[in-house]
Amino acid sequence: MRIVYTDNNATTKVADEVIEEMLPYFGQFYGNPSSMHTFGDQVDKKIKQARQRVANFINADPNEIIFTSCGTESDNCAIYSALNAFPEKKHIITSNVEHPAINKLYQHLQKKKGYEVTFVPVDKKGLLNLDLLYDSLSDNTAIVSLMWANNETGVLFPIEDIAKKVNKKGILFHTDAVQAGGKVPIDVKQVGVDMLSLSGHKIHAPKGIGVLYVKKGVKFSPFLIGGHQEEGRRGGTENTVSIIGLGRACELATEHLPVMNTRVRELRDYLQTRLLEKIPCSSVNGDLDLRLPNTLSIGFDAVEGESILLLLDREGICASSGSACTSGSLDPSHVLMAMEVPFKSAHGSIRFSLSHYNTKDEMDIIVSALVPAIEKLREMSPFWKD
Amino acid sequence: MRIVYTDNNATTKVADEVIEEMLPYFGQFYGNPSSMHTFGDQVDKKIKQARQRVANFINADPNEIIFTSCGTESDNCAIYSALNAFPEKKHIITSNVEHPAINKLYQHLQKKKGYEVTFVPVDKKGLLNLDLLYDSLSDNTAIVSLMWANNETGVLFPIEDIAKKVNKKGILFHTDAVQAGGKVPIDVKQVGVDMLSLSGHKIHAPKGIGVLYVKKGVKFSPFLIGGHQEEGRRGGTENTVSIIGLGRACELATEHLPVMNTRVRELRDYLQTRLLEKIPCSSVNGDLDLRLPNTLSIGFDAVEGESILLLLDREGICASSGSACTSGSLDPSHVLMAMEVPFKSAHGSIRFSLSHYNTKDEMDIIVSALVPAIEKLREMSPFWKD
Amino acid sequence: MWDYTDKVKDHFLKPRNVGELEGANAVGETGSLSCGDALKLFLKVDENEKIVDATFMTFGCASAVASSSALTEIIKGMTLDEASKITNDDISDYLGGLPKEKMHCSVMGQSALKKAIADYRGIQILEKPGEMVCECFDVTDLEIIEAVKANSLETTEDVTDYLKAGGGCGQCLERIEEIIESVKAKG
Amino acid sequence: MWDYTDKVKDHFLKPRNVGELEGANAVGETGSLSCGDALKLFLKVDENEKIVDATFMTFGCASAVASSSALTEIIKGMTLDEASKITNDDISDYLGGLPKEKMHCSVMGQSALKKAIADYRGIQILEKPGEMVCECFDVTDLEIIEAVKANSLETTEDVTDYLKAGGGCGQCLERIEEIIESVKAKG
Ligand SMILES: Cc1ncc(COP(=O)(O)O)c(C=O)c1O
Ligand SMILES: Cc1ncc(COP(=O)(O)O)c(C=O)c1O
Ligand code: FES
Ligand code: FES
Repeated sequence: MRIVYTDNNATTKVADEVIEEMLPYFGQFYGNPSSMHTFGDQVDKKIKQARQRVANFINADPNEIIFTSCGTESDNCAIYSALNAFPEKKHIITSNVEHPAINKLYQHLQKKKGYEVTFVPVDKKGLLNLDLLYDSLSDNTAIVSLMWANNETGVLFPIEDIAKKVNKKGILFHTDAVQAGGKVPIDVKQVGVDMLSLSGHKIHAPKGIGVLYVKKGVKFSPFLIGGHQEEGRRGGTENTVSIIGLGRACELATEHLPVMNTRVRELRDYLQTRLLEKIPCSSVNGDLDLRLPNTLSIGFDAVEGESILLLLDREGICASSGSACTSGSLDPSHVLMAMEVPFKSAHGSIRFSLSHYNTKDEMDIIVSALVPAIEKLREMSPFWKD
Repeated sequence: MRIVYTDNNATTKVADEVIEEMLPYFGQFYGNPSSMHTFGDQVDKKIKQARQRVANFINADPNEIIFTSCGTESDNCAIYSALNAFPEKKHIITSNVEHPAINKLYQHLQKKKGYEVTFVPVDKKGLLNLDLLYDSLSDNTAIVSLMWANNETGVLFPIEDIAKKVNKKGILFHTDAVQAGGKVPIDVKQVGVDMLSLSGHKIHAPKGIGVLYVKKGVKFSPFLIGGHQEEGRRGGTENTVSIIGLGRACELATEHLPVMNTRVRELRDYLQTRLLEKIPCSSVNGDLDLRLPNTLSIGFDAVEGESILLLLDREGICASSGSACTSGSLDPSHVLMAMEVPFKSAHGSIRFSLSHYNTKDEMDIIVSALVPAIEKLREMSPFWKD
Repeated sequence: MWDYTDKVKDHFLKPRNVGELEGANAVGETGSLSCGDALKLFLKVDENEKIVDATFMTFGCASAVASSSALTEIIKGMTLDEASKITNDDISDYLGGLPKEKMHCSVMGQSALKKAIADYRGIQILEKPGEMVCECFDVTDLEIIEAVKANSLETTEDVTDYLKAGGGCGQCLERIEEIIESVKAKG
Repeated sequence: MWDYTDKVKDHFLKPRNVGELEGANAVGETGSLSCGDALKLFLKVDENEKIVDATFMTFGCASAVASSSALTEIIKGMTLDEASKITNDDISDYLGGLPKEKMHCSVMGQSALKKAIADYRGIQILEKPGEMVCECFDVTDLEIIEAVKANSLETTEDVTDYLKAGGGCGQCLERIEEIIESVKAKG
């Protein structure tokens, strides 16, 4: 069956160019980059190249790039590093719509480690309450962590403005840019964040590789303790193949950025317009403008997300409801709840997230499949006629 | 140039069979295993298969297997989990010849977190002082972590006996089996350890994938906090491709285990005999019997390791001095120092570590290259004539 | 993703007996919009207390739909006495099993049926007191506290053995552990 | 692995002036077996204090051998006064640069030369007091403490700017930071 893949915020296809770049490093150039022989050294050189490519992608210096095993590790590492840098500070700040890699970690720190946590709320459009954020900054604040783009709705936070204000108070600022990478331009020098997380598998590199950018001069303490890899900032033999792949993926992401903002955005807008037109009682979640160009979160009243997804699945269409991480839970996504999306449409919210591989044709397939699916489910819903 | 790769304790070639198994999961079946669509679900099924294969490899149950990003993460995770399980216990035990993933972590816990640490010493053959180990067990001990096989010398610790004694006192026992995997049989049910670490890239899977085995019933707390992956025991999107590769590598490792103990052991012994014969004032580090079949650590008086390695490198021979992790340091490996190997031969110690890909022919190439190299260096050494 | 049996898939894609039932003389409702799962069961019961027709309307996931559909098929033709013995396991068995994360869907079916029967007989069912802890098996905190005290239960596994609670999706295990510990703390 | 220049590789693989020098009238030794690096420098100095021949014996890594070899080439033909001005940078420059982790090898050359000259002139060189902190640049804890106090240095970067210490392999940075903090603590 033809697959229509519109779940790119969950994960992406590894690009052919990336596979090609990686392949020789499995069975042919498999040396350990730390080794005292040319065979390992050539891998080390290739990793240096990859580090430079990743640095270029976000306008950082290569030695500001630490390779990690995923976005989650980057996020965890950033927060723990900040807490170690300021052991006397016991207050930390984030939003109430973060990915579990930050949200669950903050909850853990609150419940088990005695930290005072401010979860800054968002409004109905998913935009951050900046007044509350700035009011909560204090001398006791160790770190502020806010996502650049929301994985479920695509809503963007004004990271550059926030970074300036937070830095002015001498407080560390981290941003989870896992969903922003490859979709909006990132320039760390301009934005001035202290730390920034990326994940490879959201930008057509493999799963299981991440990046933590740490600004020069920001005190850092390692999360994984072991060998001297990553200049002593992360123990563990380097994931050479994936690092090399990520380097190439970053180059490609830069190339494709204009396409994201034009063709992909048009596709998303086309899909959005058609669905709103054809399906009554449907509504877009999140601000329409301050939003990633590839993401559409749309709620359908009186029906439930899993059922919709399974009907789409039968037509080969891949999408998601809430984040790919919510499993077994009956609660609708914490992001939509934070935005006070009514239960009626929150439960029936579907996220379509596109990439440059998508076509208009595919958008039409989605519309044709979704219209009867929603109809069918509404027919059996006790809440539809109300 | 022909490469003679005898640095398999540093890292290994990814087996062709493993590459073949992995390849379709980059660009073809790239779905997220957590997704609500068949496209992601087929990856989930493949990961289940891999988990079963890894479990079979060490005779565990699949739900006792947690995939991590490397051996170092497995080690760190095991120790932190134990400390979280017993927050009131402030004493931890290990040996003085562990890999930095344990050694540096214990030092960190000692220096920065107020833990009392017992580093149980080894004797001149690298064998653990069991009396001192057992004497140091106390009600205050949170965890004992001891490596199954030493990465530099290949010396084996009697893990089964130790696990029994430690368990009898109700103390958690972790073993770093990163170097044991694929070289000696591992049966967790028989050995009875609570936690055990493995790393993929030592057994012909890619770098950047590890395993932490956690015995059913052992209280566990996650190290990486985030999504619900690995049944809530490790956040972060699964490194699908490498997990799938690791599953296959575990099958292959089981197949090759007999070869390790026969042909590979014979090659190692042949190399050892020839070198001792041809090069005066050379000596093997570590117990000759209680040793991995693939490892030879051999010291040459009055010469320095890096110089030897570079001369070997010119002949395409890959080996290592100390661990691949010691970089920039003038100190000889902490393992050889702990064994009280005299400086005279410690600095000139080289580790050859074989795999089933090696041939007798290659052993002869090593001997022919090493004999004149040592001679040349000794001629210019101020310590040779003494 | 869930491993749904072919039976579950079939009942989800082609649900039997969907819609309001004209002339229904017994209705049972359970769940709510906020829960993400809701079922409205309609029965037509004849003078011999035999269920001559049954339909449903469901809001929820695939297994909620399939469980509802299965339930109506199972009970059609039964007397109310027979139907009142139907348990969630019967529904799950009929479908060839449900993923453990989805056991609560069959519980929902059982609960709607109980309410419909009570509705017919004019009995009022009291809401269980306490706070819901295990949605999968419909167990409240008060029930858990009682069981823990009465049987000196020590672990979440003990609680699951006694009450089923926690034996489904596992979402409630942390809460169960908290309850055990608070009971222990109070001695 | 180190990025050695072709010059370093060449001097490692084909070292010039290896061996004991017959008739040497000045010898300088530095390093030791335990250090992992040691150099013995032999000079033949004529009546005009001109170095007419120089050889070395080295135990150590490739850059130690190359630095020694380079040193002998540099100083042959120099007067002792000229030679005494040779610094580790001159050795490193001659080789087209050394990896920062290996700067200490050139320092070792400079130090052996100083000792050989002192040997010829019959001067005794006192061991520097204190404990070695930075092997790369031969800096002791006492020197660092003094610099930190005198100039109110705050960070390891400050120390590196003043004393070079820490600007090589970086192994000593942690120790330098400890020293700064202990000075600060004592006020
Ligand atoms: C004994 C031992 N433990 C742990 C590790 C760490 O494994 P990794 O490099 O996968 O983090 C290694 C190898 O590097 C090792 O030899
Ligand atoms: C915003 C955000 N942060 C963090 C992550 C975690 O990244 P990873 O899955 O690589 O750990 C994700 C995606 O899963 C994400 O969308
Ligand atoms: S809520 Fe699912 S097992 Fe209790
Ligand atoms: S010891 Fe290398 S820079 Fe100080």
